[in-house]
Order: sequence, then C-alpha cells, then structure tokens
Amino acid sequence: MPKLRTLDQALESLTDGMTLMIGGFLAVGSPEALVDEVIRRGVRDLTLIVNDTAMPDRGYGRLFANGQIIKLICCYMGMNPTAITQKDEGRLEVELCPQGSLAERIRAGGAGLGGILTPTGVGTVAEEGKLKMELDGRTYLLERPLRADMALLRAHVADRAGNLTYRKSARNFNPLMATAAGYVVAEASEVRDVGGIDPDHVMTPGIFVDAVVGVS
Amino acid sequence: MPKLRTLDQALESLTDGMTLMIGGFLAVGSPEALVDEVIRRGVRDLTLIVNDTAMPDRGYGRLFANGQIIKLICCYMGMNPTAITQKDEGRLEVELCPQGSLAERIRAGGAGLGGILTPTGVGTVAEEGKLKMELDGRTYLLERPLRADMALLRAHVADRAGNLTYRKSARNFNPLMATAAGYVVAEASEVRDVGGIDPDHVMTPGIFVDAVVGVS
Amino acid sequence: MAAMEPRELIVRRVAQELRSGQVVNVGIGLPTFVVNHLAHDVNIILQSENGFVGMGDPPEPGREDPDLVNAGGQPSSIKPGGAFFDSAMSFAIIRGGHVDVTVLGGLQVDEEGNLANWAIPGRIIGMGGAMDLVVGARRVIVAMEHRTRDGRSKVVPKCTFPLTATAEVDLLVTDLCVIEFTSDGPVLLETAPHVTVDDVLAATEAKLQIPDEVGVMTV
Amino acid sequence: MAAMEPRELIVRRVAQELRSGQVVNVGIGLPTFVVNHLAHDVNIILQSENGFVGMGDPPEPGREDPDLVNAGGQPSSIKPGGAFFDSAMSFAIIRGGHVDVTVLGGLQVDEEGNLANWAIPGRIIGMGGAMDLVVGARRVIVAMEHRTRDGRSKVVPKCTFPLTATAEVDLLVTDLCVIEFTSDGPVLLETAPHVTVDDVLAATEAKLQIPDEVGVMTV
Repeated sequence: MPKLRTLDQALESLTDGMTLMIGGFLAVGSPEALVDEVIRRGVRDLTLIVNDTAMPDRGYGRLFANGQIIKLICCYMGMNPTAITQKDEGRLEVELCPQGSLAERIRAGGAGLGGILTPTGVGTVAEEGKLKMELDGRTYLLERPLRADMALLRAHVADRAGNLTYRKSARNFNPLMATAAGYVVAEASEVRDVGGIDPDHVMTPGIFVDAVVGVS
Repeated sequence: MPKLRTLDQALESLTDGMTLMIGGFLAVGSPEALVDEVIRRGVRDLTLIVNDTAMPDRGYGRLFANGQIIKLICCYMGMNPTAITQKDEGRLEVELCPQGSLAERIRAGGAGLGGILTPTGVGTVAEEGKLKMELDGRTYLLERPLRADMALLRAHVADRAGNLTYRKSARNFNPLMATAAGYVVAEASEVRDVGGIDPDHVMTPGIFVDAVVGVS
Repeated sequence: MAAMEPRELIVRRVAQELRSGQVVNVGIGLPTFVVNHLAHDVNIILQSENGFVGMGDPPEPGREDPDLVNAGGQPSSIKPGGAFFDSAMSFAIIRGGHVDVTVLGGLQVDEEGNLANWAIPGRIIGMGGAMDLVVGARRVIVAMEHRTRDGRSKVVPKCTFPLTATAEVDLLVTDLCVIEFTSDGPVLLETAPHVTVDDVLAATEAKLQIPDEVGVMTV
Repeated sequence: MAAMEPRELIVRRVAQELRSGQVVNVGIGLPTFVVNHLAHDVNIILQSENGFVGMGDPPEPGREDPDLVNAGGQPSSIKPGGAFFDSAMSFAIIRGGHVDVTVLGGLQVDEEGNLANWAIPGRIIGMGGAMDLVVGARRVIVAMEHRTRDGRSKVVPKCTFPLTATAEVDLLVTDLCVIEFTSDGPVLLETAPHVTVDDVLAATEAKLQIPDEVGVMTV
C-alpha cells in the first residue's frame, strides 16, 4: 500500500461543498502546498474546520480571499480581516468554539465518542445551543464531535506507509485532524521508506493516512 | 526543581486508604520497583485503578496476595486467581469498566473533562448506573472521569525535569495516568540530565511528574 | 477430501474474508490463528489493543522483548511501518471506526446479531477491550464452534450470557456454516463440506433464513 | 520616587506573584512582559497553548525557526527540559488544572469575579484559548489598566461585554491597585504608590471591600 502521491493525485477527489480540516496555528504547521492545490482546483462552498483563519496571504487563510469558504468553524479570526469582512457581510457562516473544546471535538470525532463534557464556556456565549449538565456540583457543556470529508496536514517526516512526525510547535491540530476525516492527506518535508521512522517516535500512525505528498 | 528521588523518598507520602493508579498491561510497563516499595511499606485499604490485575507474582498483581487492596477499578482480572478469589469472597470491591472507557475516564480525569459519551457498553452490564443519552439516533453512555491520589509509572528514559519516554508496548496506560493523579512518580531505566530528551520525543511532559526514580 | 479439524476449518474460512491493507484486530484464542492462513498476496495490518499497529509474528525463542507483547501478554513483534501509542489512542482507533475488521471468539450469538463472549453467569472477570472492539470495528466476524462441548447450540434465539454488544455481529463462521447478519436477521450463506442445510438447522436453536442457494465453504 | 509608567507597574507587581517551579501561561499583550520582571532566583515554566512547555525568550534576529512560535504567532524558543505536544494535550494541561497561574489581560472585571477579555459587543472575532485558560488554571490573575482610555472604570458591578468565564478571577492588578476576589467579593489589598484608597474608589464602579489596613504596592 504505498501512499506517496503527487499534489494533483492527492486531491483529485476534492469537490465543491466538502468539509475540510486543515492543520496549523496561525499558519504555522499549515500545509501550504496542499492549500495551493485547493486554490488551483477552485472548488467552492467549502466548510473549513481550522484553529484560526491565519492571515490573508498565508496558509489556509488564503482560501477566504479566494472566495472558496462558505462556512467556518474555528476559535479565532483576529488576524484575517478578509474573513472578518466576509462574516460581517453575511457571506461567511461562522461557528466560534473555544480552542480547547475545538481540539476535544475533533479528537472525539476521530475517537468514536458522542461528545465530551467541558466546564469551558459555561455562562458565556459559547454555551448557546448546547446541553448543560450539572454533575457533582459543577456545570458542564456537552460539546459534540466534529468530522470532515478531508483533512489536509503538514508533517515533518513521513514514511511511505503514512506514518507521520511533526516538528516543534507545527504539531498543534495536525495529529487530531488525522483521526477525524474520511480522507487524510499529509504533505511532508521528508519522505522515507516504510520503517524509516522509529515506531516509538511516530506521532500519527500510518493507518490514519491515505496519501503522502513530498514537498521541498 | 530536580526530581530525582530514592525509592524510599519517592513514596514517603503514601498512606493507608489512598487511591493509586499503576501503569501496565498484564504487568508489561508496570513499575516493579515502585510496587516493591508499596509492599515494603505495607500500606492497606488501597483503591487500585489499573488496566488489569496482572498475575499474582508480577507487577501490581502482587498487591492482592499481600492483602493491600480493598477496591479495584479495572477491565480484566482473568490472570490473577488471587484477586478473583478475594472478589468472590467479598473482600475486594470491584468495578469493571470496558478498556476503552477506562482509558477515556483516566484521560478525562487528567484533562478536566466532566465525562465522555461512548457507544461502548450500551445494552450490556457496563451501562448499569450510568446515564444513557440518545444523540442523532445513536445511544451513548456517560462515563465519568477517574483521578487518583498517586500514579506509579514505568518509563524508559526520564530526565531530571520529569520528562518521560516509554518503550514499545510498555507505554499503554502510563501516559494517561501521568495526567490524572495528585502526585506522580515514575521509575525509569535511564535517567538523563535536563534536556537529555528531544522535546519532540517527550511522551509525558515533566510538568506532570513529581518524582523520578532510577532503576536498573 | 478428509474432514478438516473443525477449528482449522473456521480460521481458514475467516481468513478468506480479509483483504490487503485492512486494519484487523484478532481476539485471543481461536481468532489468533486466522493470520496463519492468509493467502500469500494478502497483507493486513494487525492492531493490538495494548498499543500498536503492525503486529508481526511471535519472535523466535530467545529473541523475546519483555516490552513487546500482544494483547494476551505473549511475546510479539512489530513489522516495518508499525507504530506504538498509548491506550487512549489504541481505543480511539478501535472505537473510532479505524479498525476495518475484528475477528472474535464467541460464547453465544443470537438472532439479533447480539454477541456474548466475555463472561458466563457467575464468572464475571472482565470484558477487557471486547466491548469497544465489537461496537467500534467496521466489520465484526465471530469465529466459534457451532455447539458447546455438550452439544448445545451456541447460535440461539436470544443470548442468555452477559452481552458484549448488541446487534453488531456481521458474520458468523462456525465449523458447520457461515451466517451473515442482515437487517432482516441471520441468513445461512454456506455450509461446511459434508454438512447439509438440515444438519445446520438441527444444530441451531436460532431461526435462520435459508436462501434458495446455499454455498459450500471452500477452504 | 518618580511615578512609574502604568503598564510597567502592573507587570512588575504581577511578577511578584509567581513562584519557582510554577507552570504559567501568560496571555498576549501586556501579560507577556511579566516574565521580564521576575526575580533572578525565580524560575517558572511557561506553557504556550499552541503546544509546548518550557517556552524561552524570543530568538535573536536571524535565528527564528518558522516551526517554533508562541501563541501569538511570534518567533519563540524552548528551554532545555521543555516538551512539544498536540493541541488536545495542550488544553488537557490547561483545563485539567496543570497550569498553576494564568496571567491575562482584561476588558472588564466585575464584582463576582467575572472576566470579559475577548470581545467587545459587535466585534466577535474569537475567544482563542482564553475561556479554557480562565476556567482551567488554578489561579487567574488579570493584569489591566484600571480605566479605559476615555476614563471609564473597567472594574464594574456587572460585566457588559461578552464574558470569558464566570467567577474565576482570583487577583486583579491594575495601575491603581491590587484587588483579591474572595467568596465575599472583591477586597482592596494594595494601592499603587501615590494613590489613595479614595482615588481607587473614585475610579472604580464596582463595590470594593476596604480592609482596615490597605498596603502599598512595592515594585
């Protein structure tokens, strides 16, 4: 099952209307080459699940200026005025979610959980529309799982079996998103033969990954 | 904050009636030296949270024969006849929990979650006493978090800041338990100076670990 | 053809269900032997719930690693491309639908596809990872002998032993037959060599649907 | 003593609250500068919610690593003994009570210890990790100027801006005073040099408890 693909092959099943998760935190650990390919393909009406909207000219932030996103689930938009304008003008539907809850929701989507109970957001706008439960004297919100059609990841090293490692703070949401999408593709700075990563150092097991693209 | 301790120092706060989490899966990845010290100290009426009861003469399994456990939360007792006899004779209170739910409950205890919803156990004895919820047509059980007074871990390499790595299938519950106890001690085959583990390879960050014991 | 030993027949037939690239978890006992009977061009990825994927063959005597065991605690190995992880990730894989097939033993399977395989009444010593596996794996194959040692059917109208999960069994392979669980109930797909449909019905307490054509297991 | 620049006074006073060995998360903006004013023998461990502990000083120009930034996206470094992890672990640390102290900026703090620090009405662009931090950290210190630029009190009876969390603030340090939040409400602990209790009360819309002895901030 060799998983090495070209950029074009890796995203050939991408279509209008899909839900995408894209790794990164303010564009650090974001798959720039895969985002390039999303832009090149010009697919539209995408729902994007990301930590933040990055910047207008970096990472997945570029997809807003290119008009490809109709819905956004994230925790922070502050560095992308383009996305904020689209939201303010009603062209972009936005669901804001506290960062820790967003991480747990993606993890839950990958882990087959029906949801998690968090104390985060109780008594704030983040509780709107969510079930509240009081247990042992503390109040929690039920946060539901998130899944996507595709996850686009940025890895440091990949092997041809799809095992991935990430580098420094570029890890962030990438390993979580790897578990929570129907189709998972990672771009990697270095691609090794199967077995080229110590099994104790693998951060995302290859069974989660459908395609690997080597980028320079 | 150097965290290196002798066995005796590491468990000096252990007292009767405490709840302990001990890492390991059928005694693999189990802290044998720390268990020796629990036995030497002869503390009693312990509640034990473990994956399984191991064997009567190995790992945390030895604590049953030594009469130190009054309550047990685990997923499997099949290889420890001593523990089974204690249960059958009413001397050991046992709460059985599916393995995946046990892992999530410990993780939730460490992650500040009020619980998780799992489809595992619905329609079985595992649902007894638990809240059931139906969401989007699927039924889930609410599993509540677990925490302990102390967690005893088996690491491969530790540094003096408490950072840990584990080796092969000896990892199992150790990293989860590291997050879910008031006091966390790890025995390690090798202890390095602070910074002796690549920050990208750390499996348990040192902030979770209170004491490290070097064992041969 | 001489009659095959019943347990070998079962594992050989189950092995035919597995496809290259699938992530598979095999339970302790009989299911373990399924991997010995894969066709040479079928490469599956074994998941071991104590924390790794890419499980290989047991090591040669003297080459055991005490830190590398399977979910039964027996010495094991890892193939190139495998990966270790903790128990939360292991069950995220299992419960999250990332295991394509699980092959498990059974004590009872009933008409609704319920499985009992972890306890007999009065002897409750733990479900281990079985409940998660049966709920989480995309396809659940039960591999068990059709009758108990004293001749009673293990394929029953309604399980009387403690359940592992409800309505999750997809395929049952026994020494007498292959049964598929559909939304309309259990359907007899194949009989074992030298076993008739009437033999199966006589040995089965559960009500089975019998299609016009019932195949014969070829192993 | 010449009057200190208000923001420097705040961060110097907050720095006195931190102890060696504590795991600390400092928010973007004013709180970032707290770490510049620690006593030489105080070694804290900084947590960065984008995925590491052991955050060090910003790198020298030319030595930036594009894969190593702080939670504001600015070039950062990691000290020996630090560790990287994913966002789920990062917020397990935050929400699970493994951060001893968080220092955050504020837009409003009210009598119940409620904090508003992520949005003004009509401009909702995201809470980032602030809600998790305020709920999860063992001790929440808010570092903010006492009044808005147009002179209105930011210490109010009831927050009117969108809340970050309810009743979680433990200590508020402003350019005018230090306020501790107790189960009986906010208590004035200290005033800034050259600031009287009456000055504080005149600048504060919230009702404060005034103990018999109010200290003076020494920074």
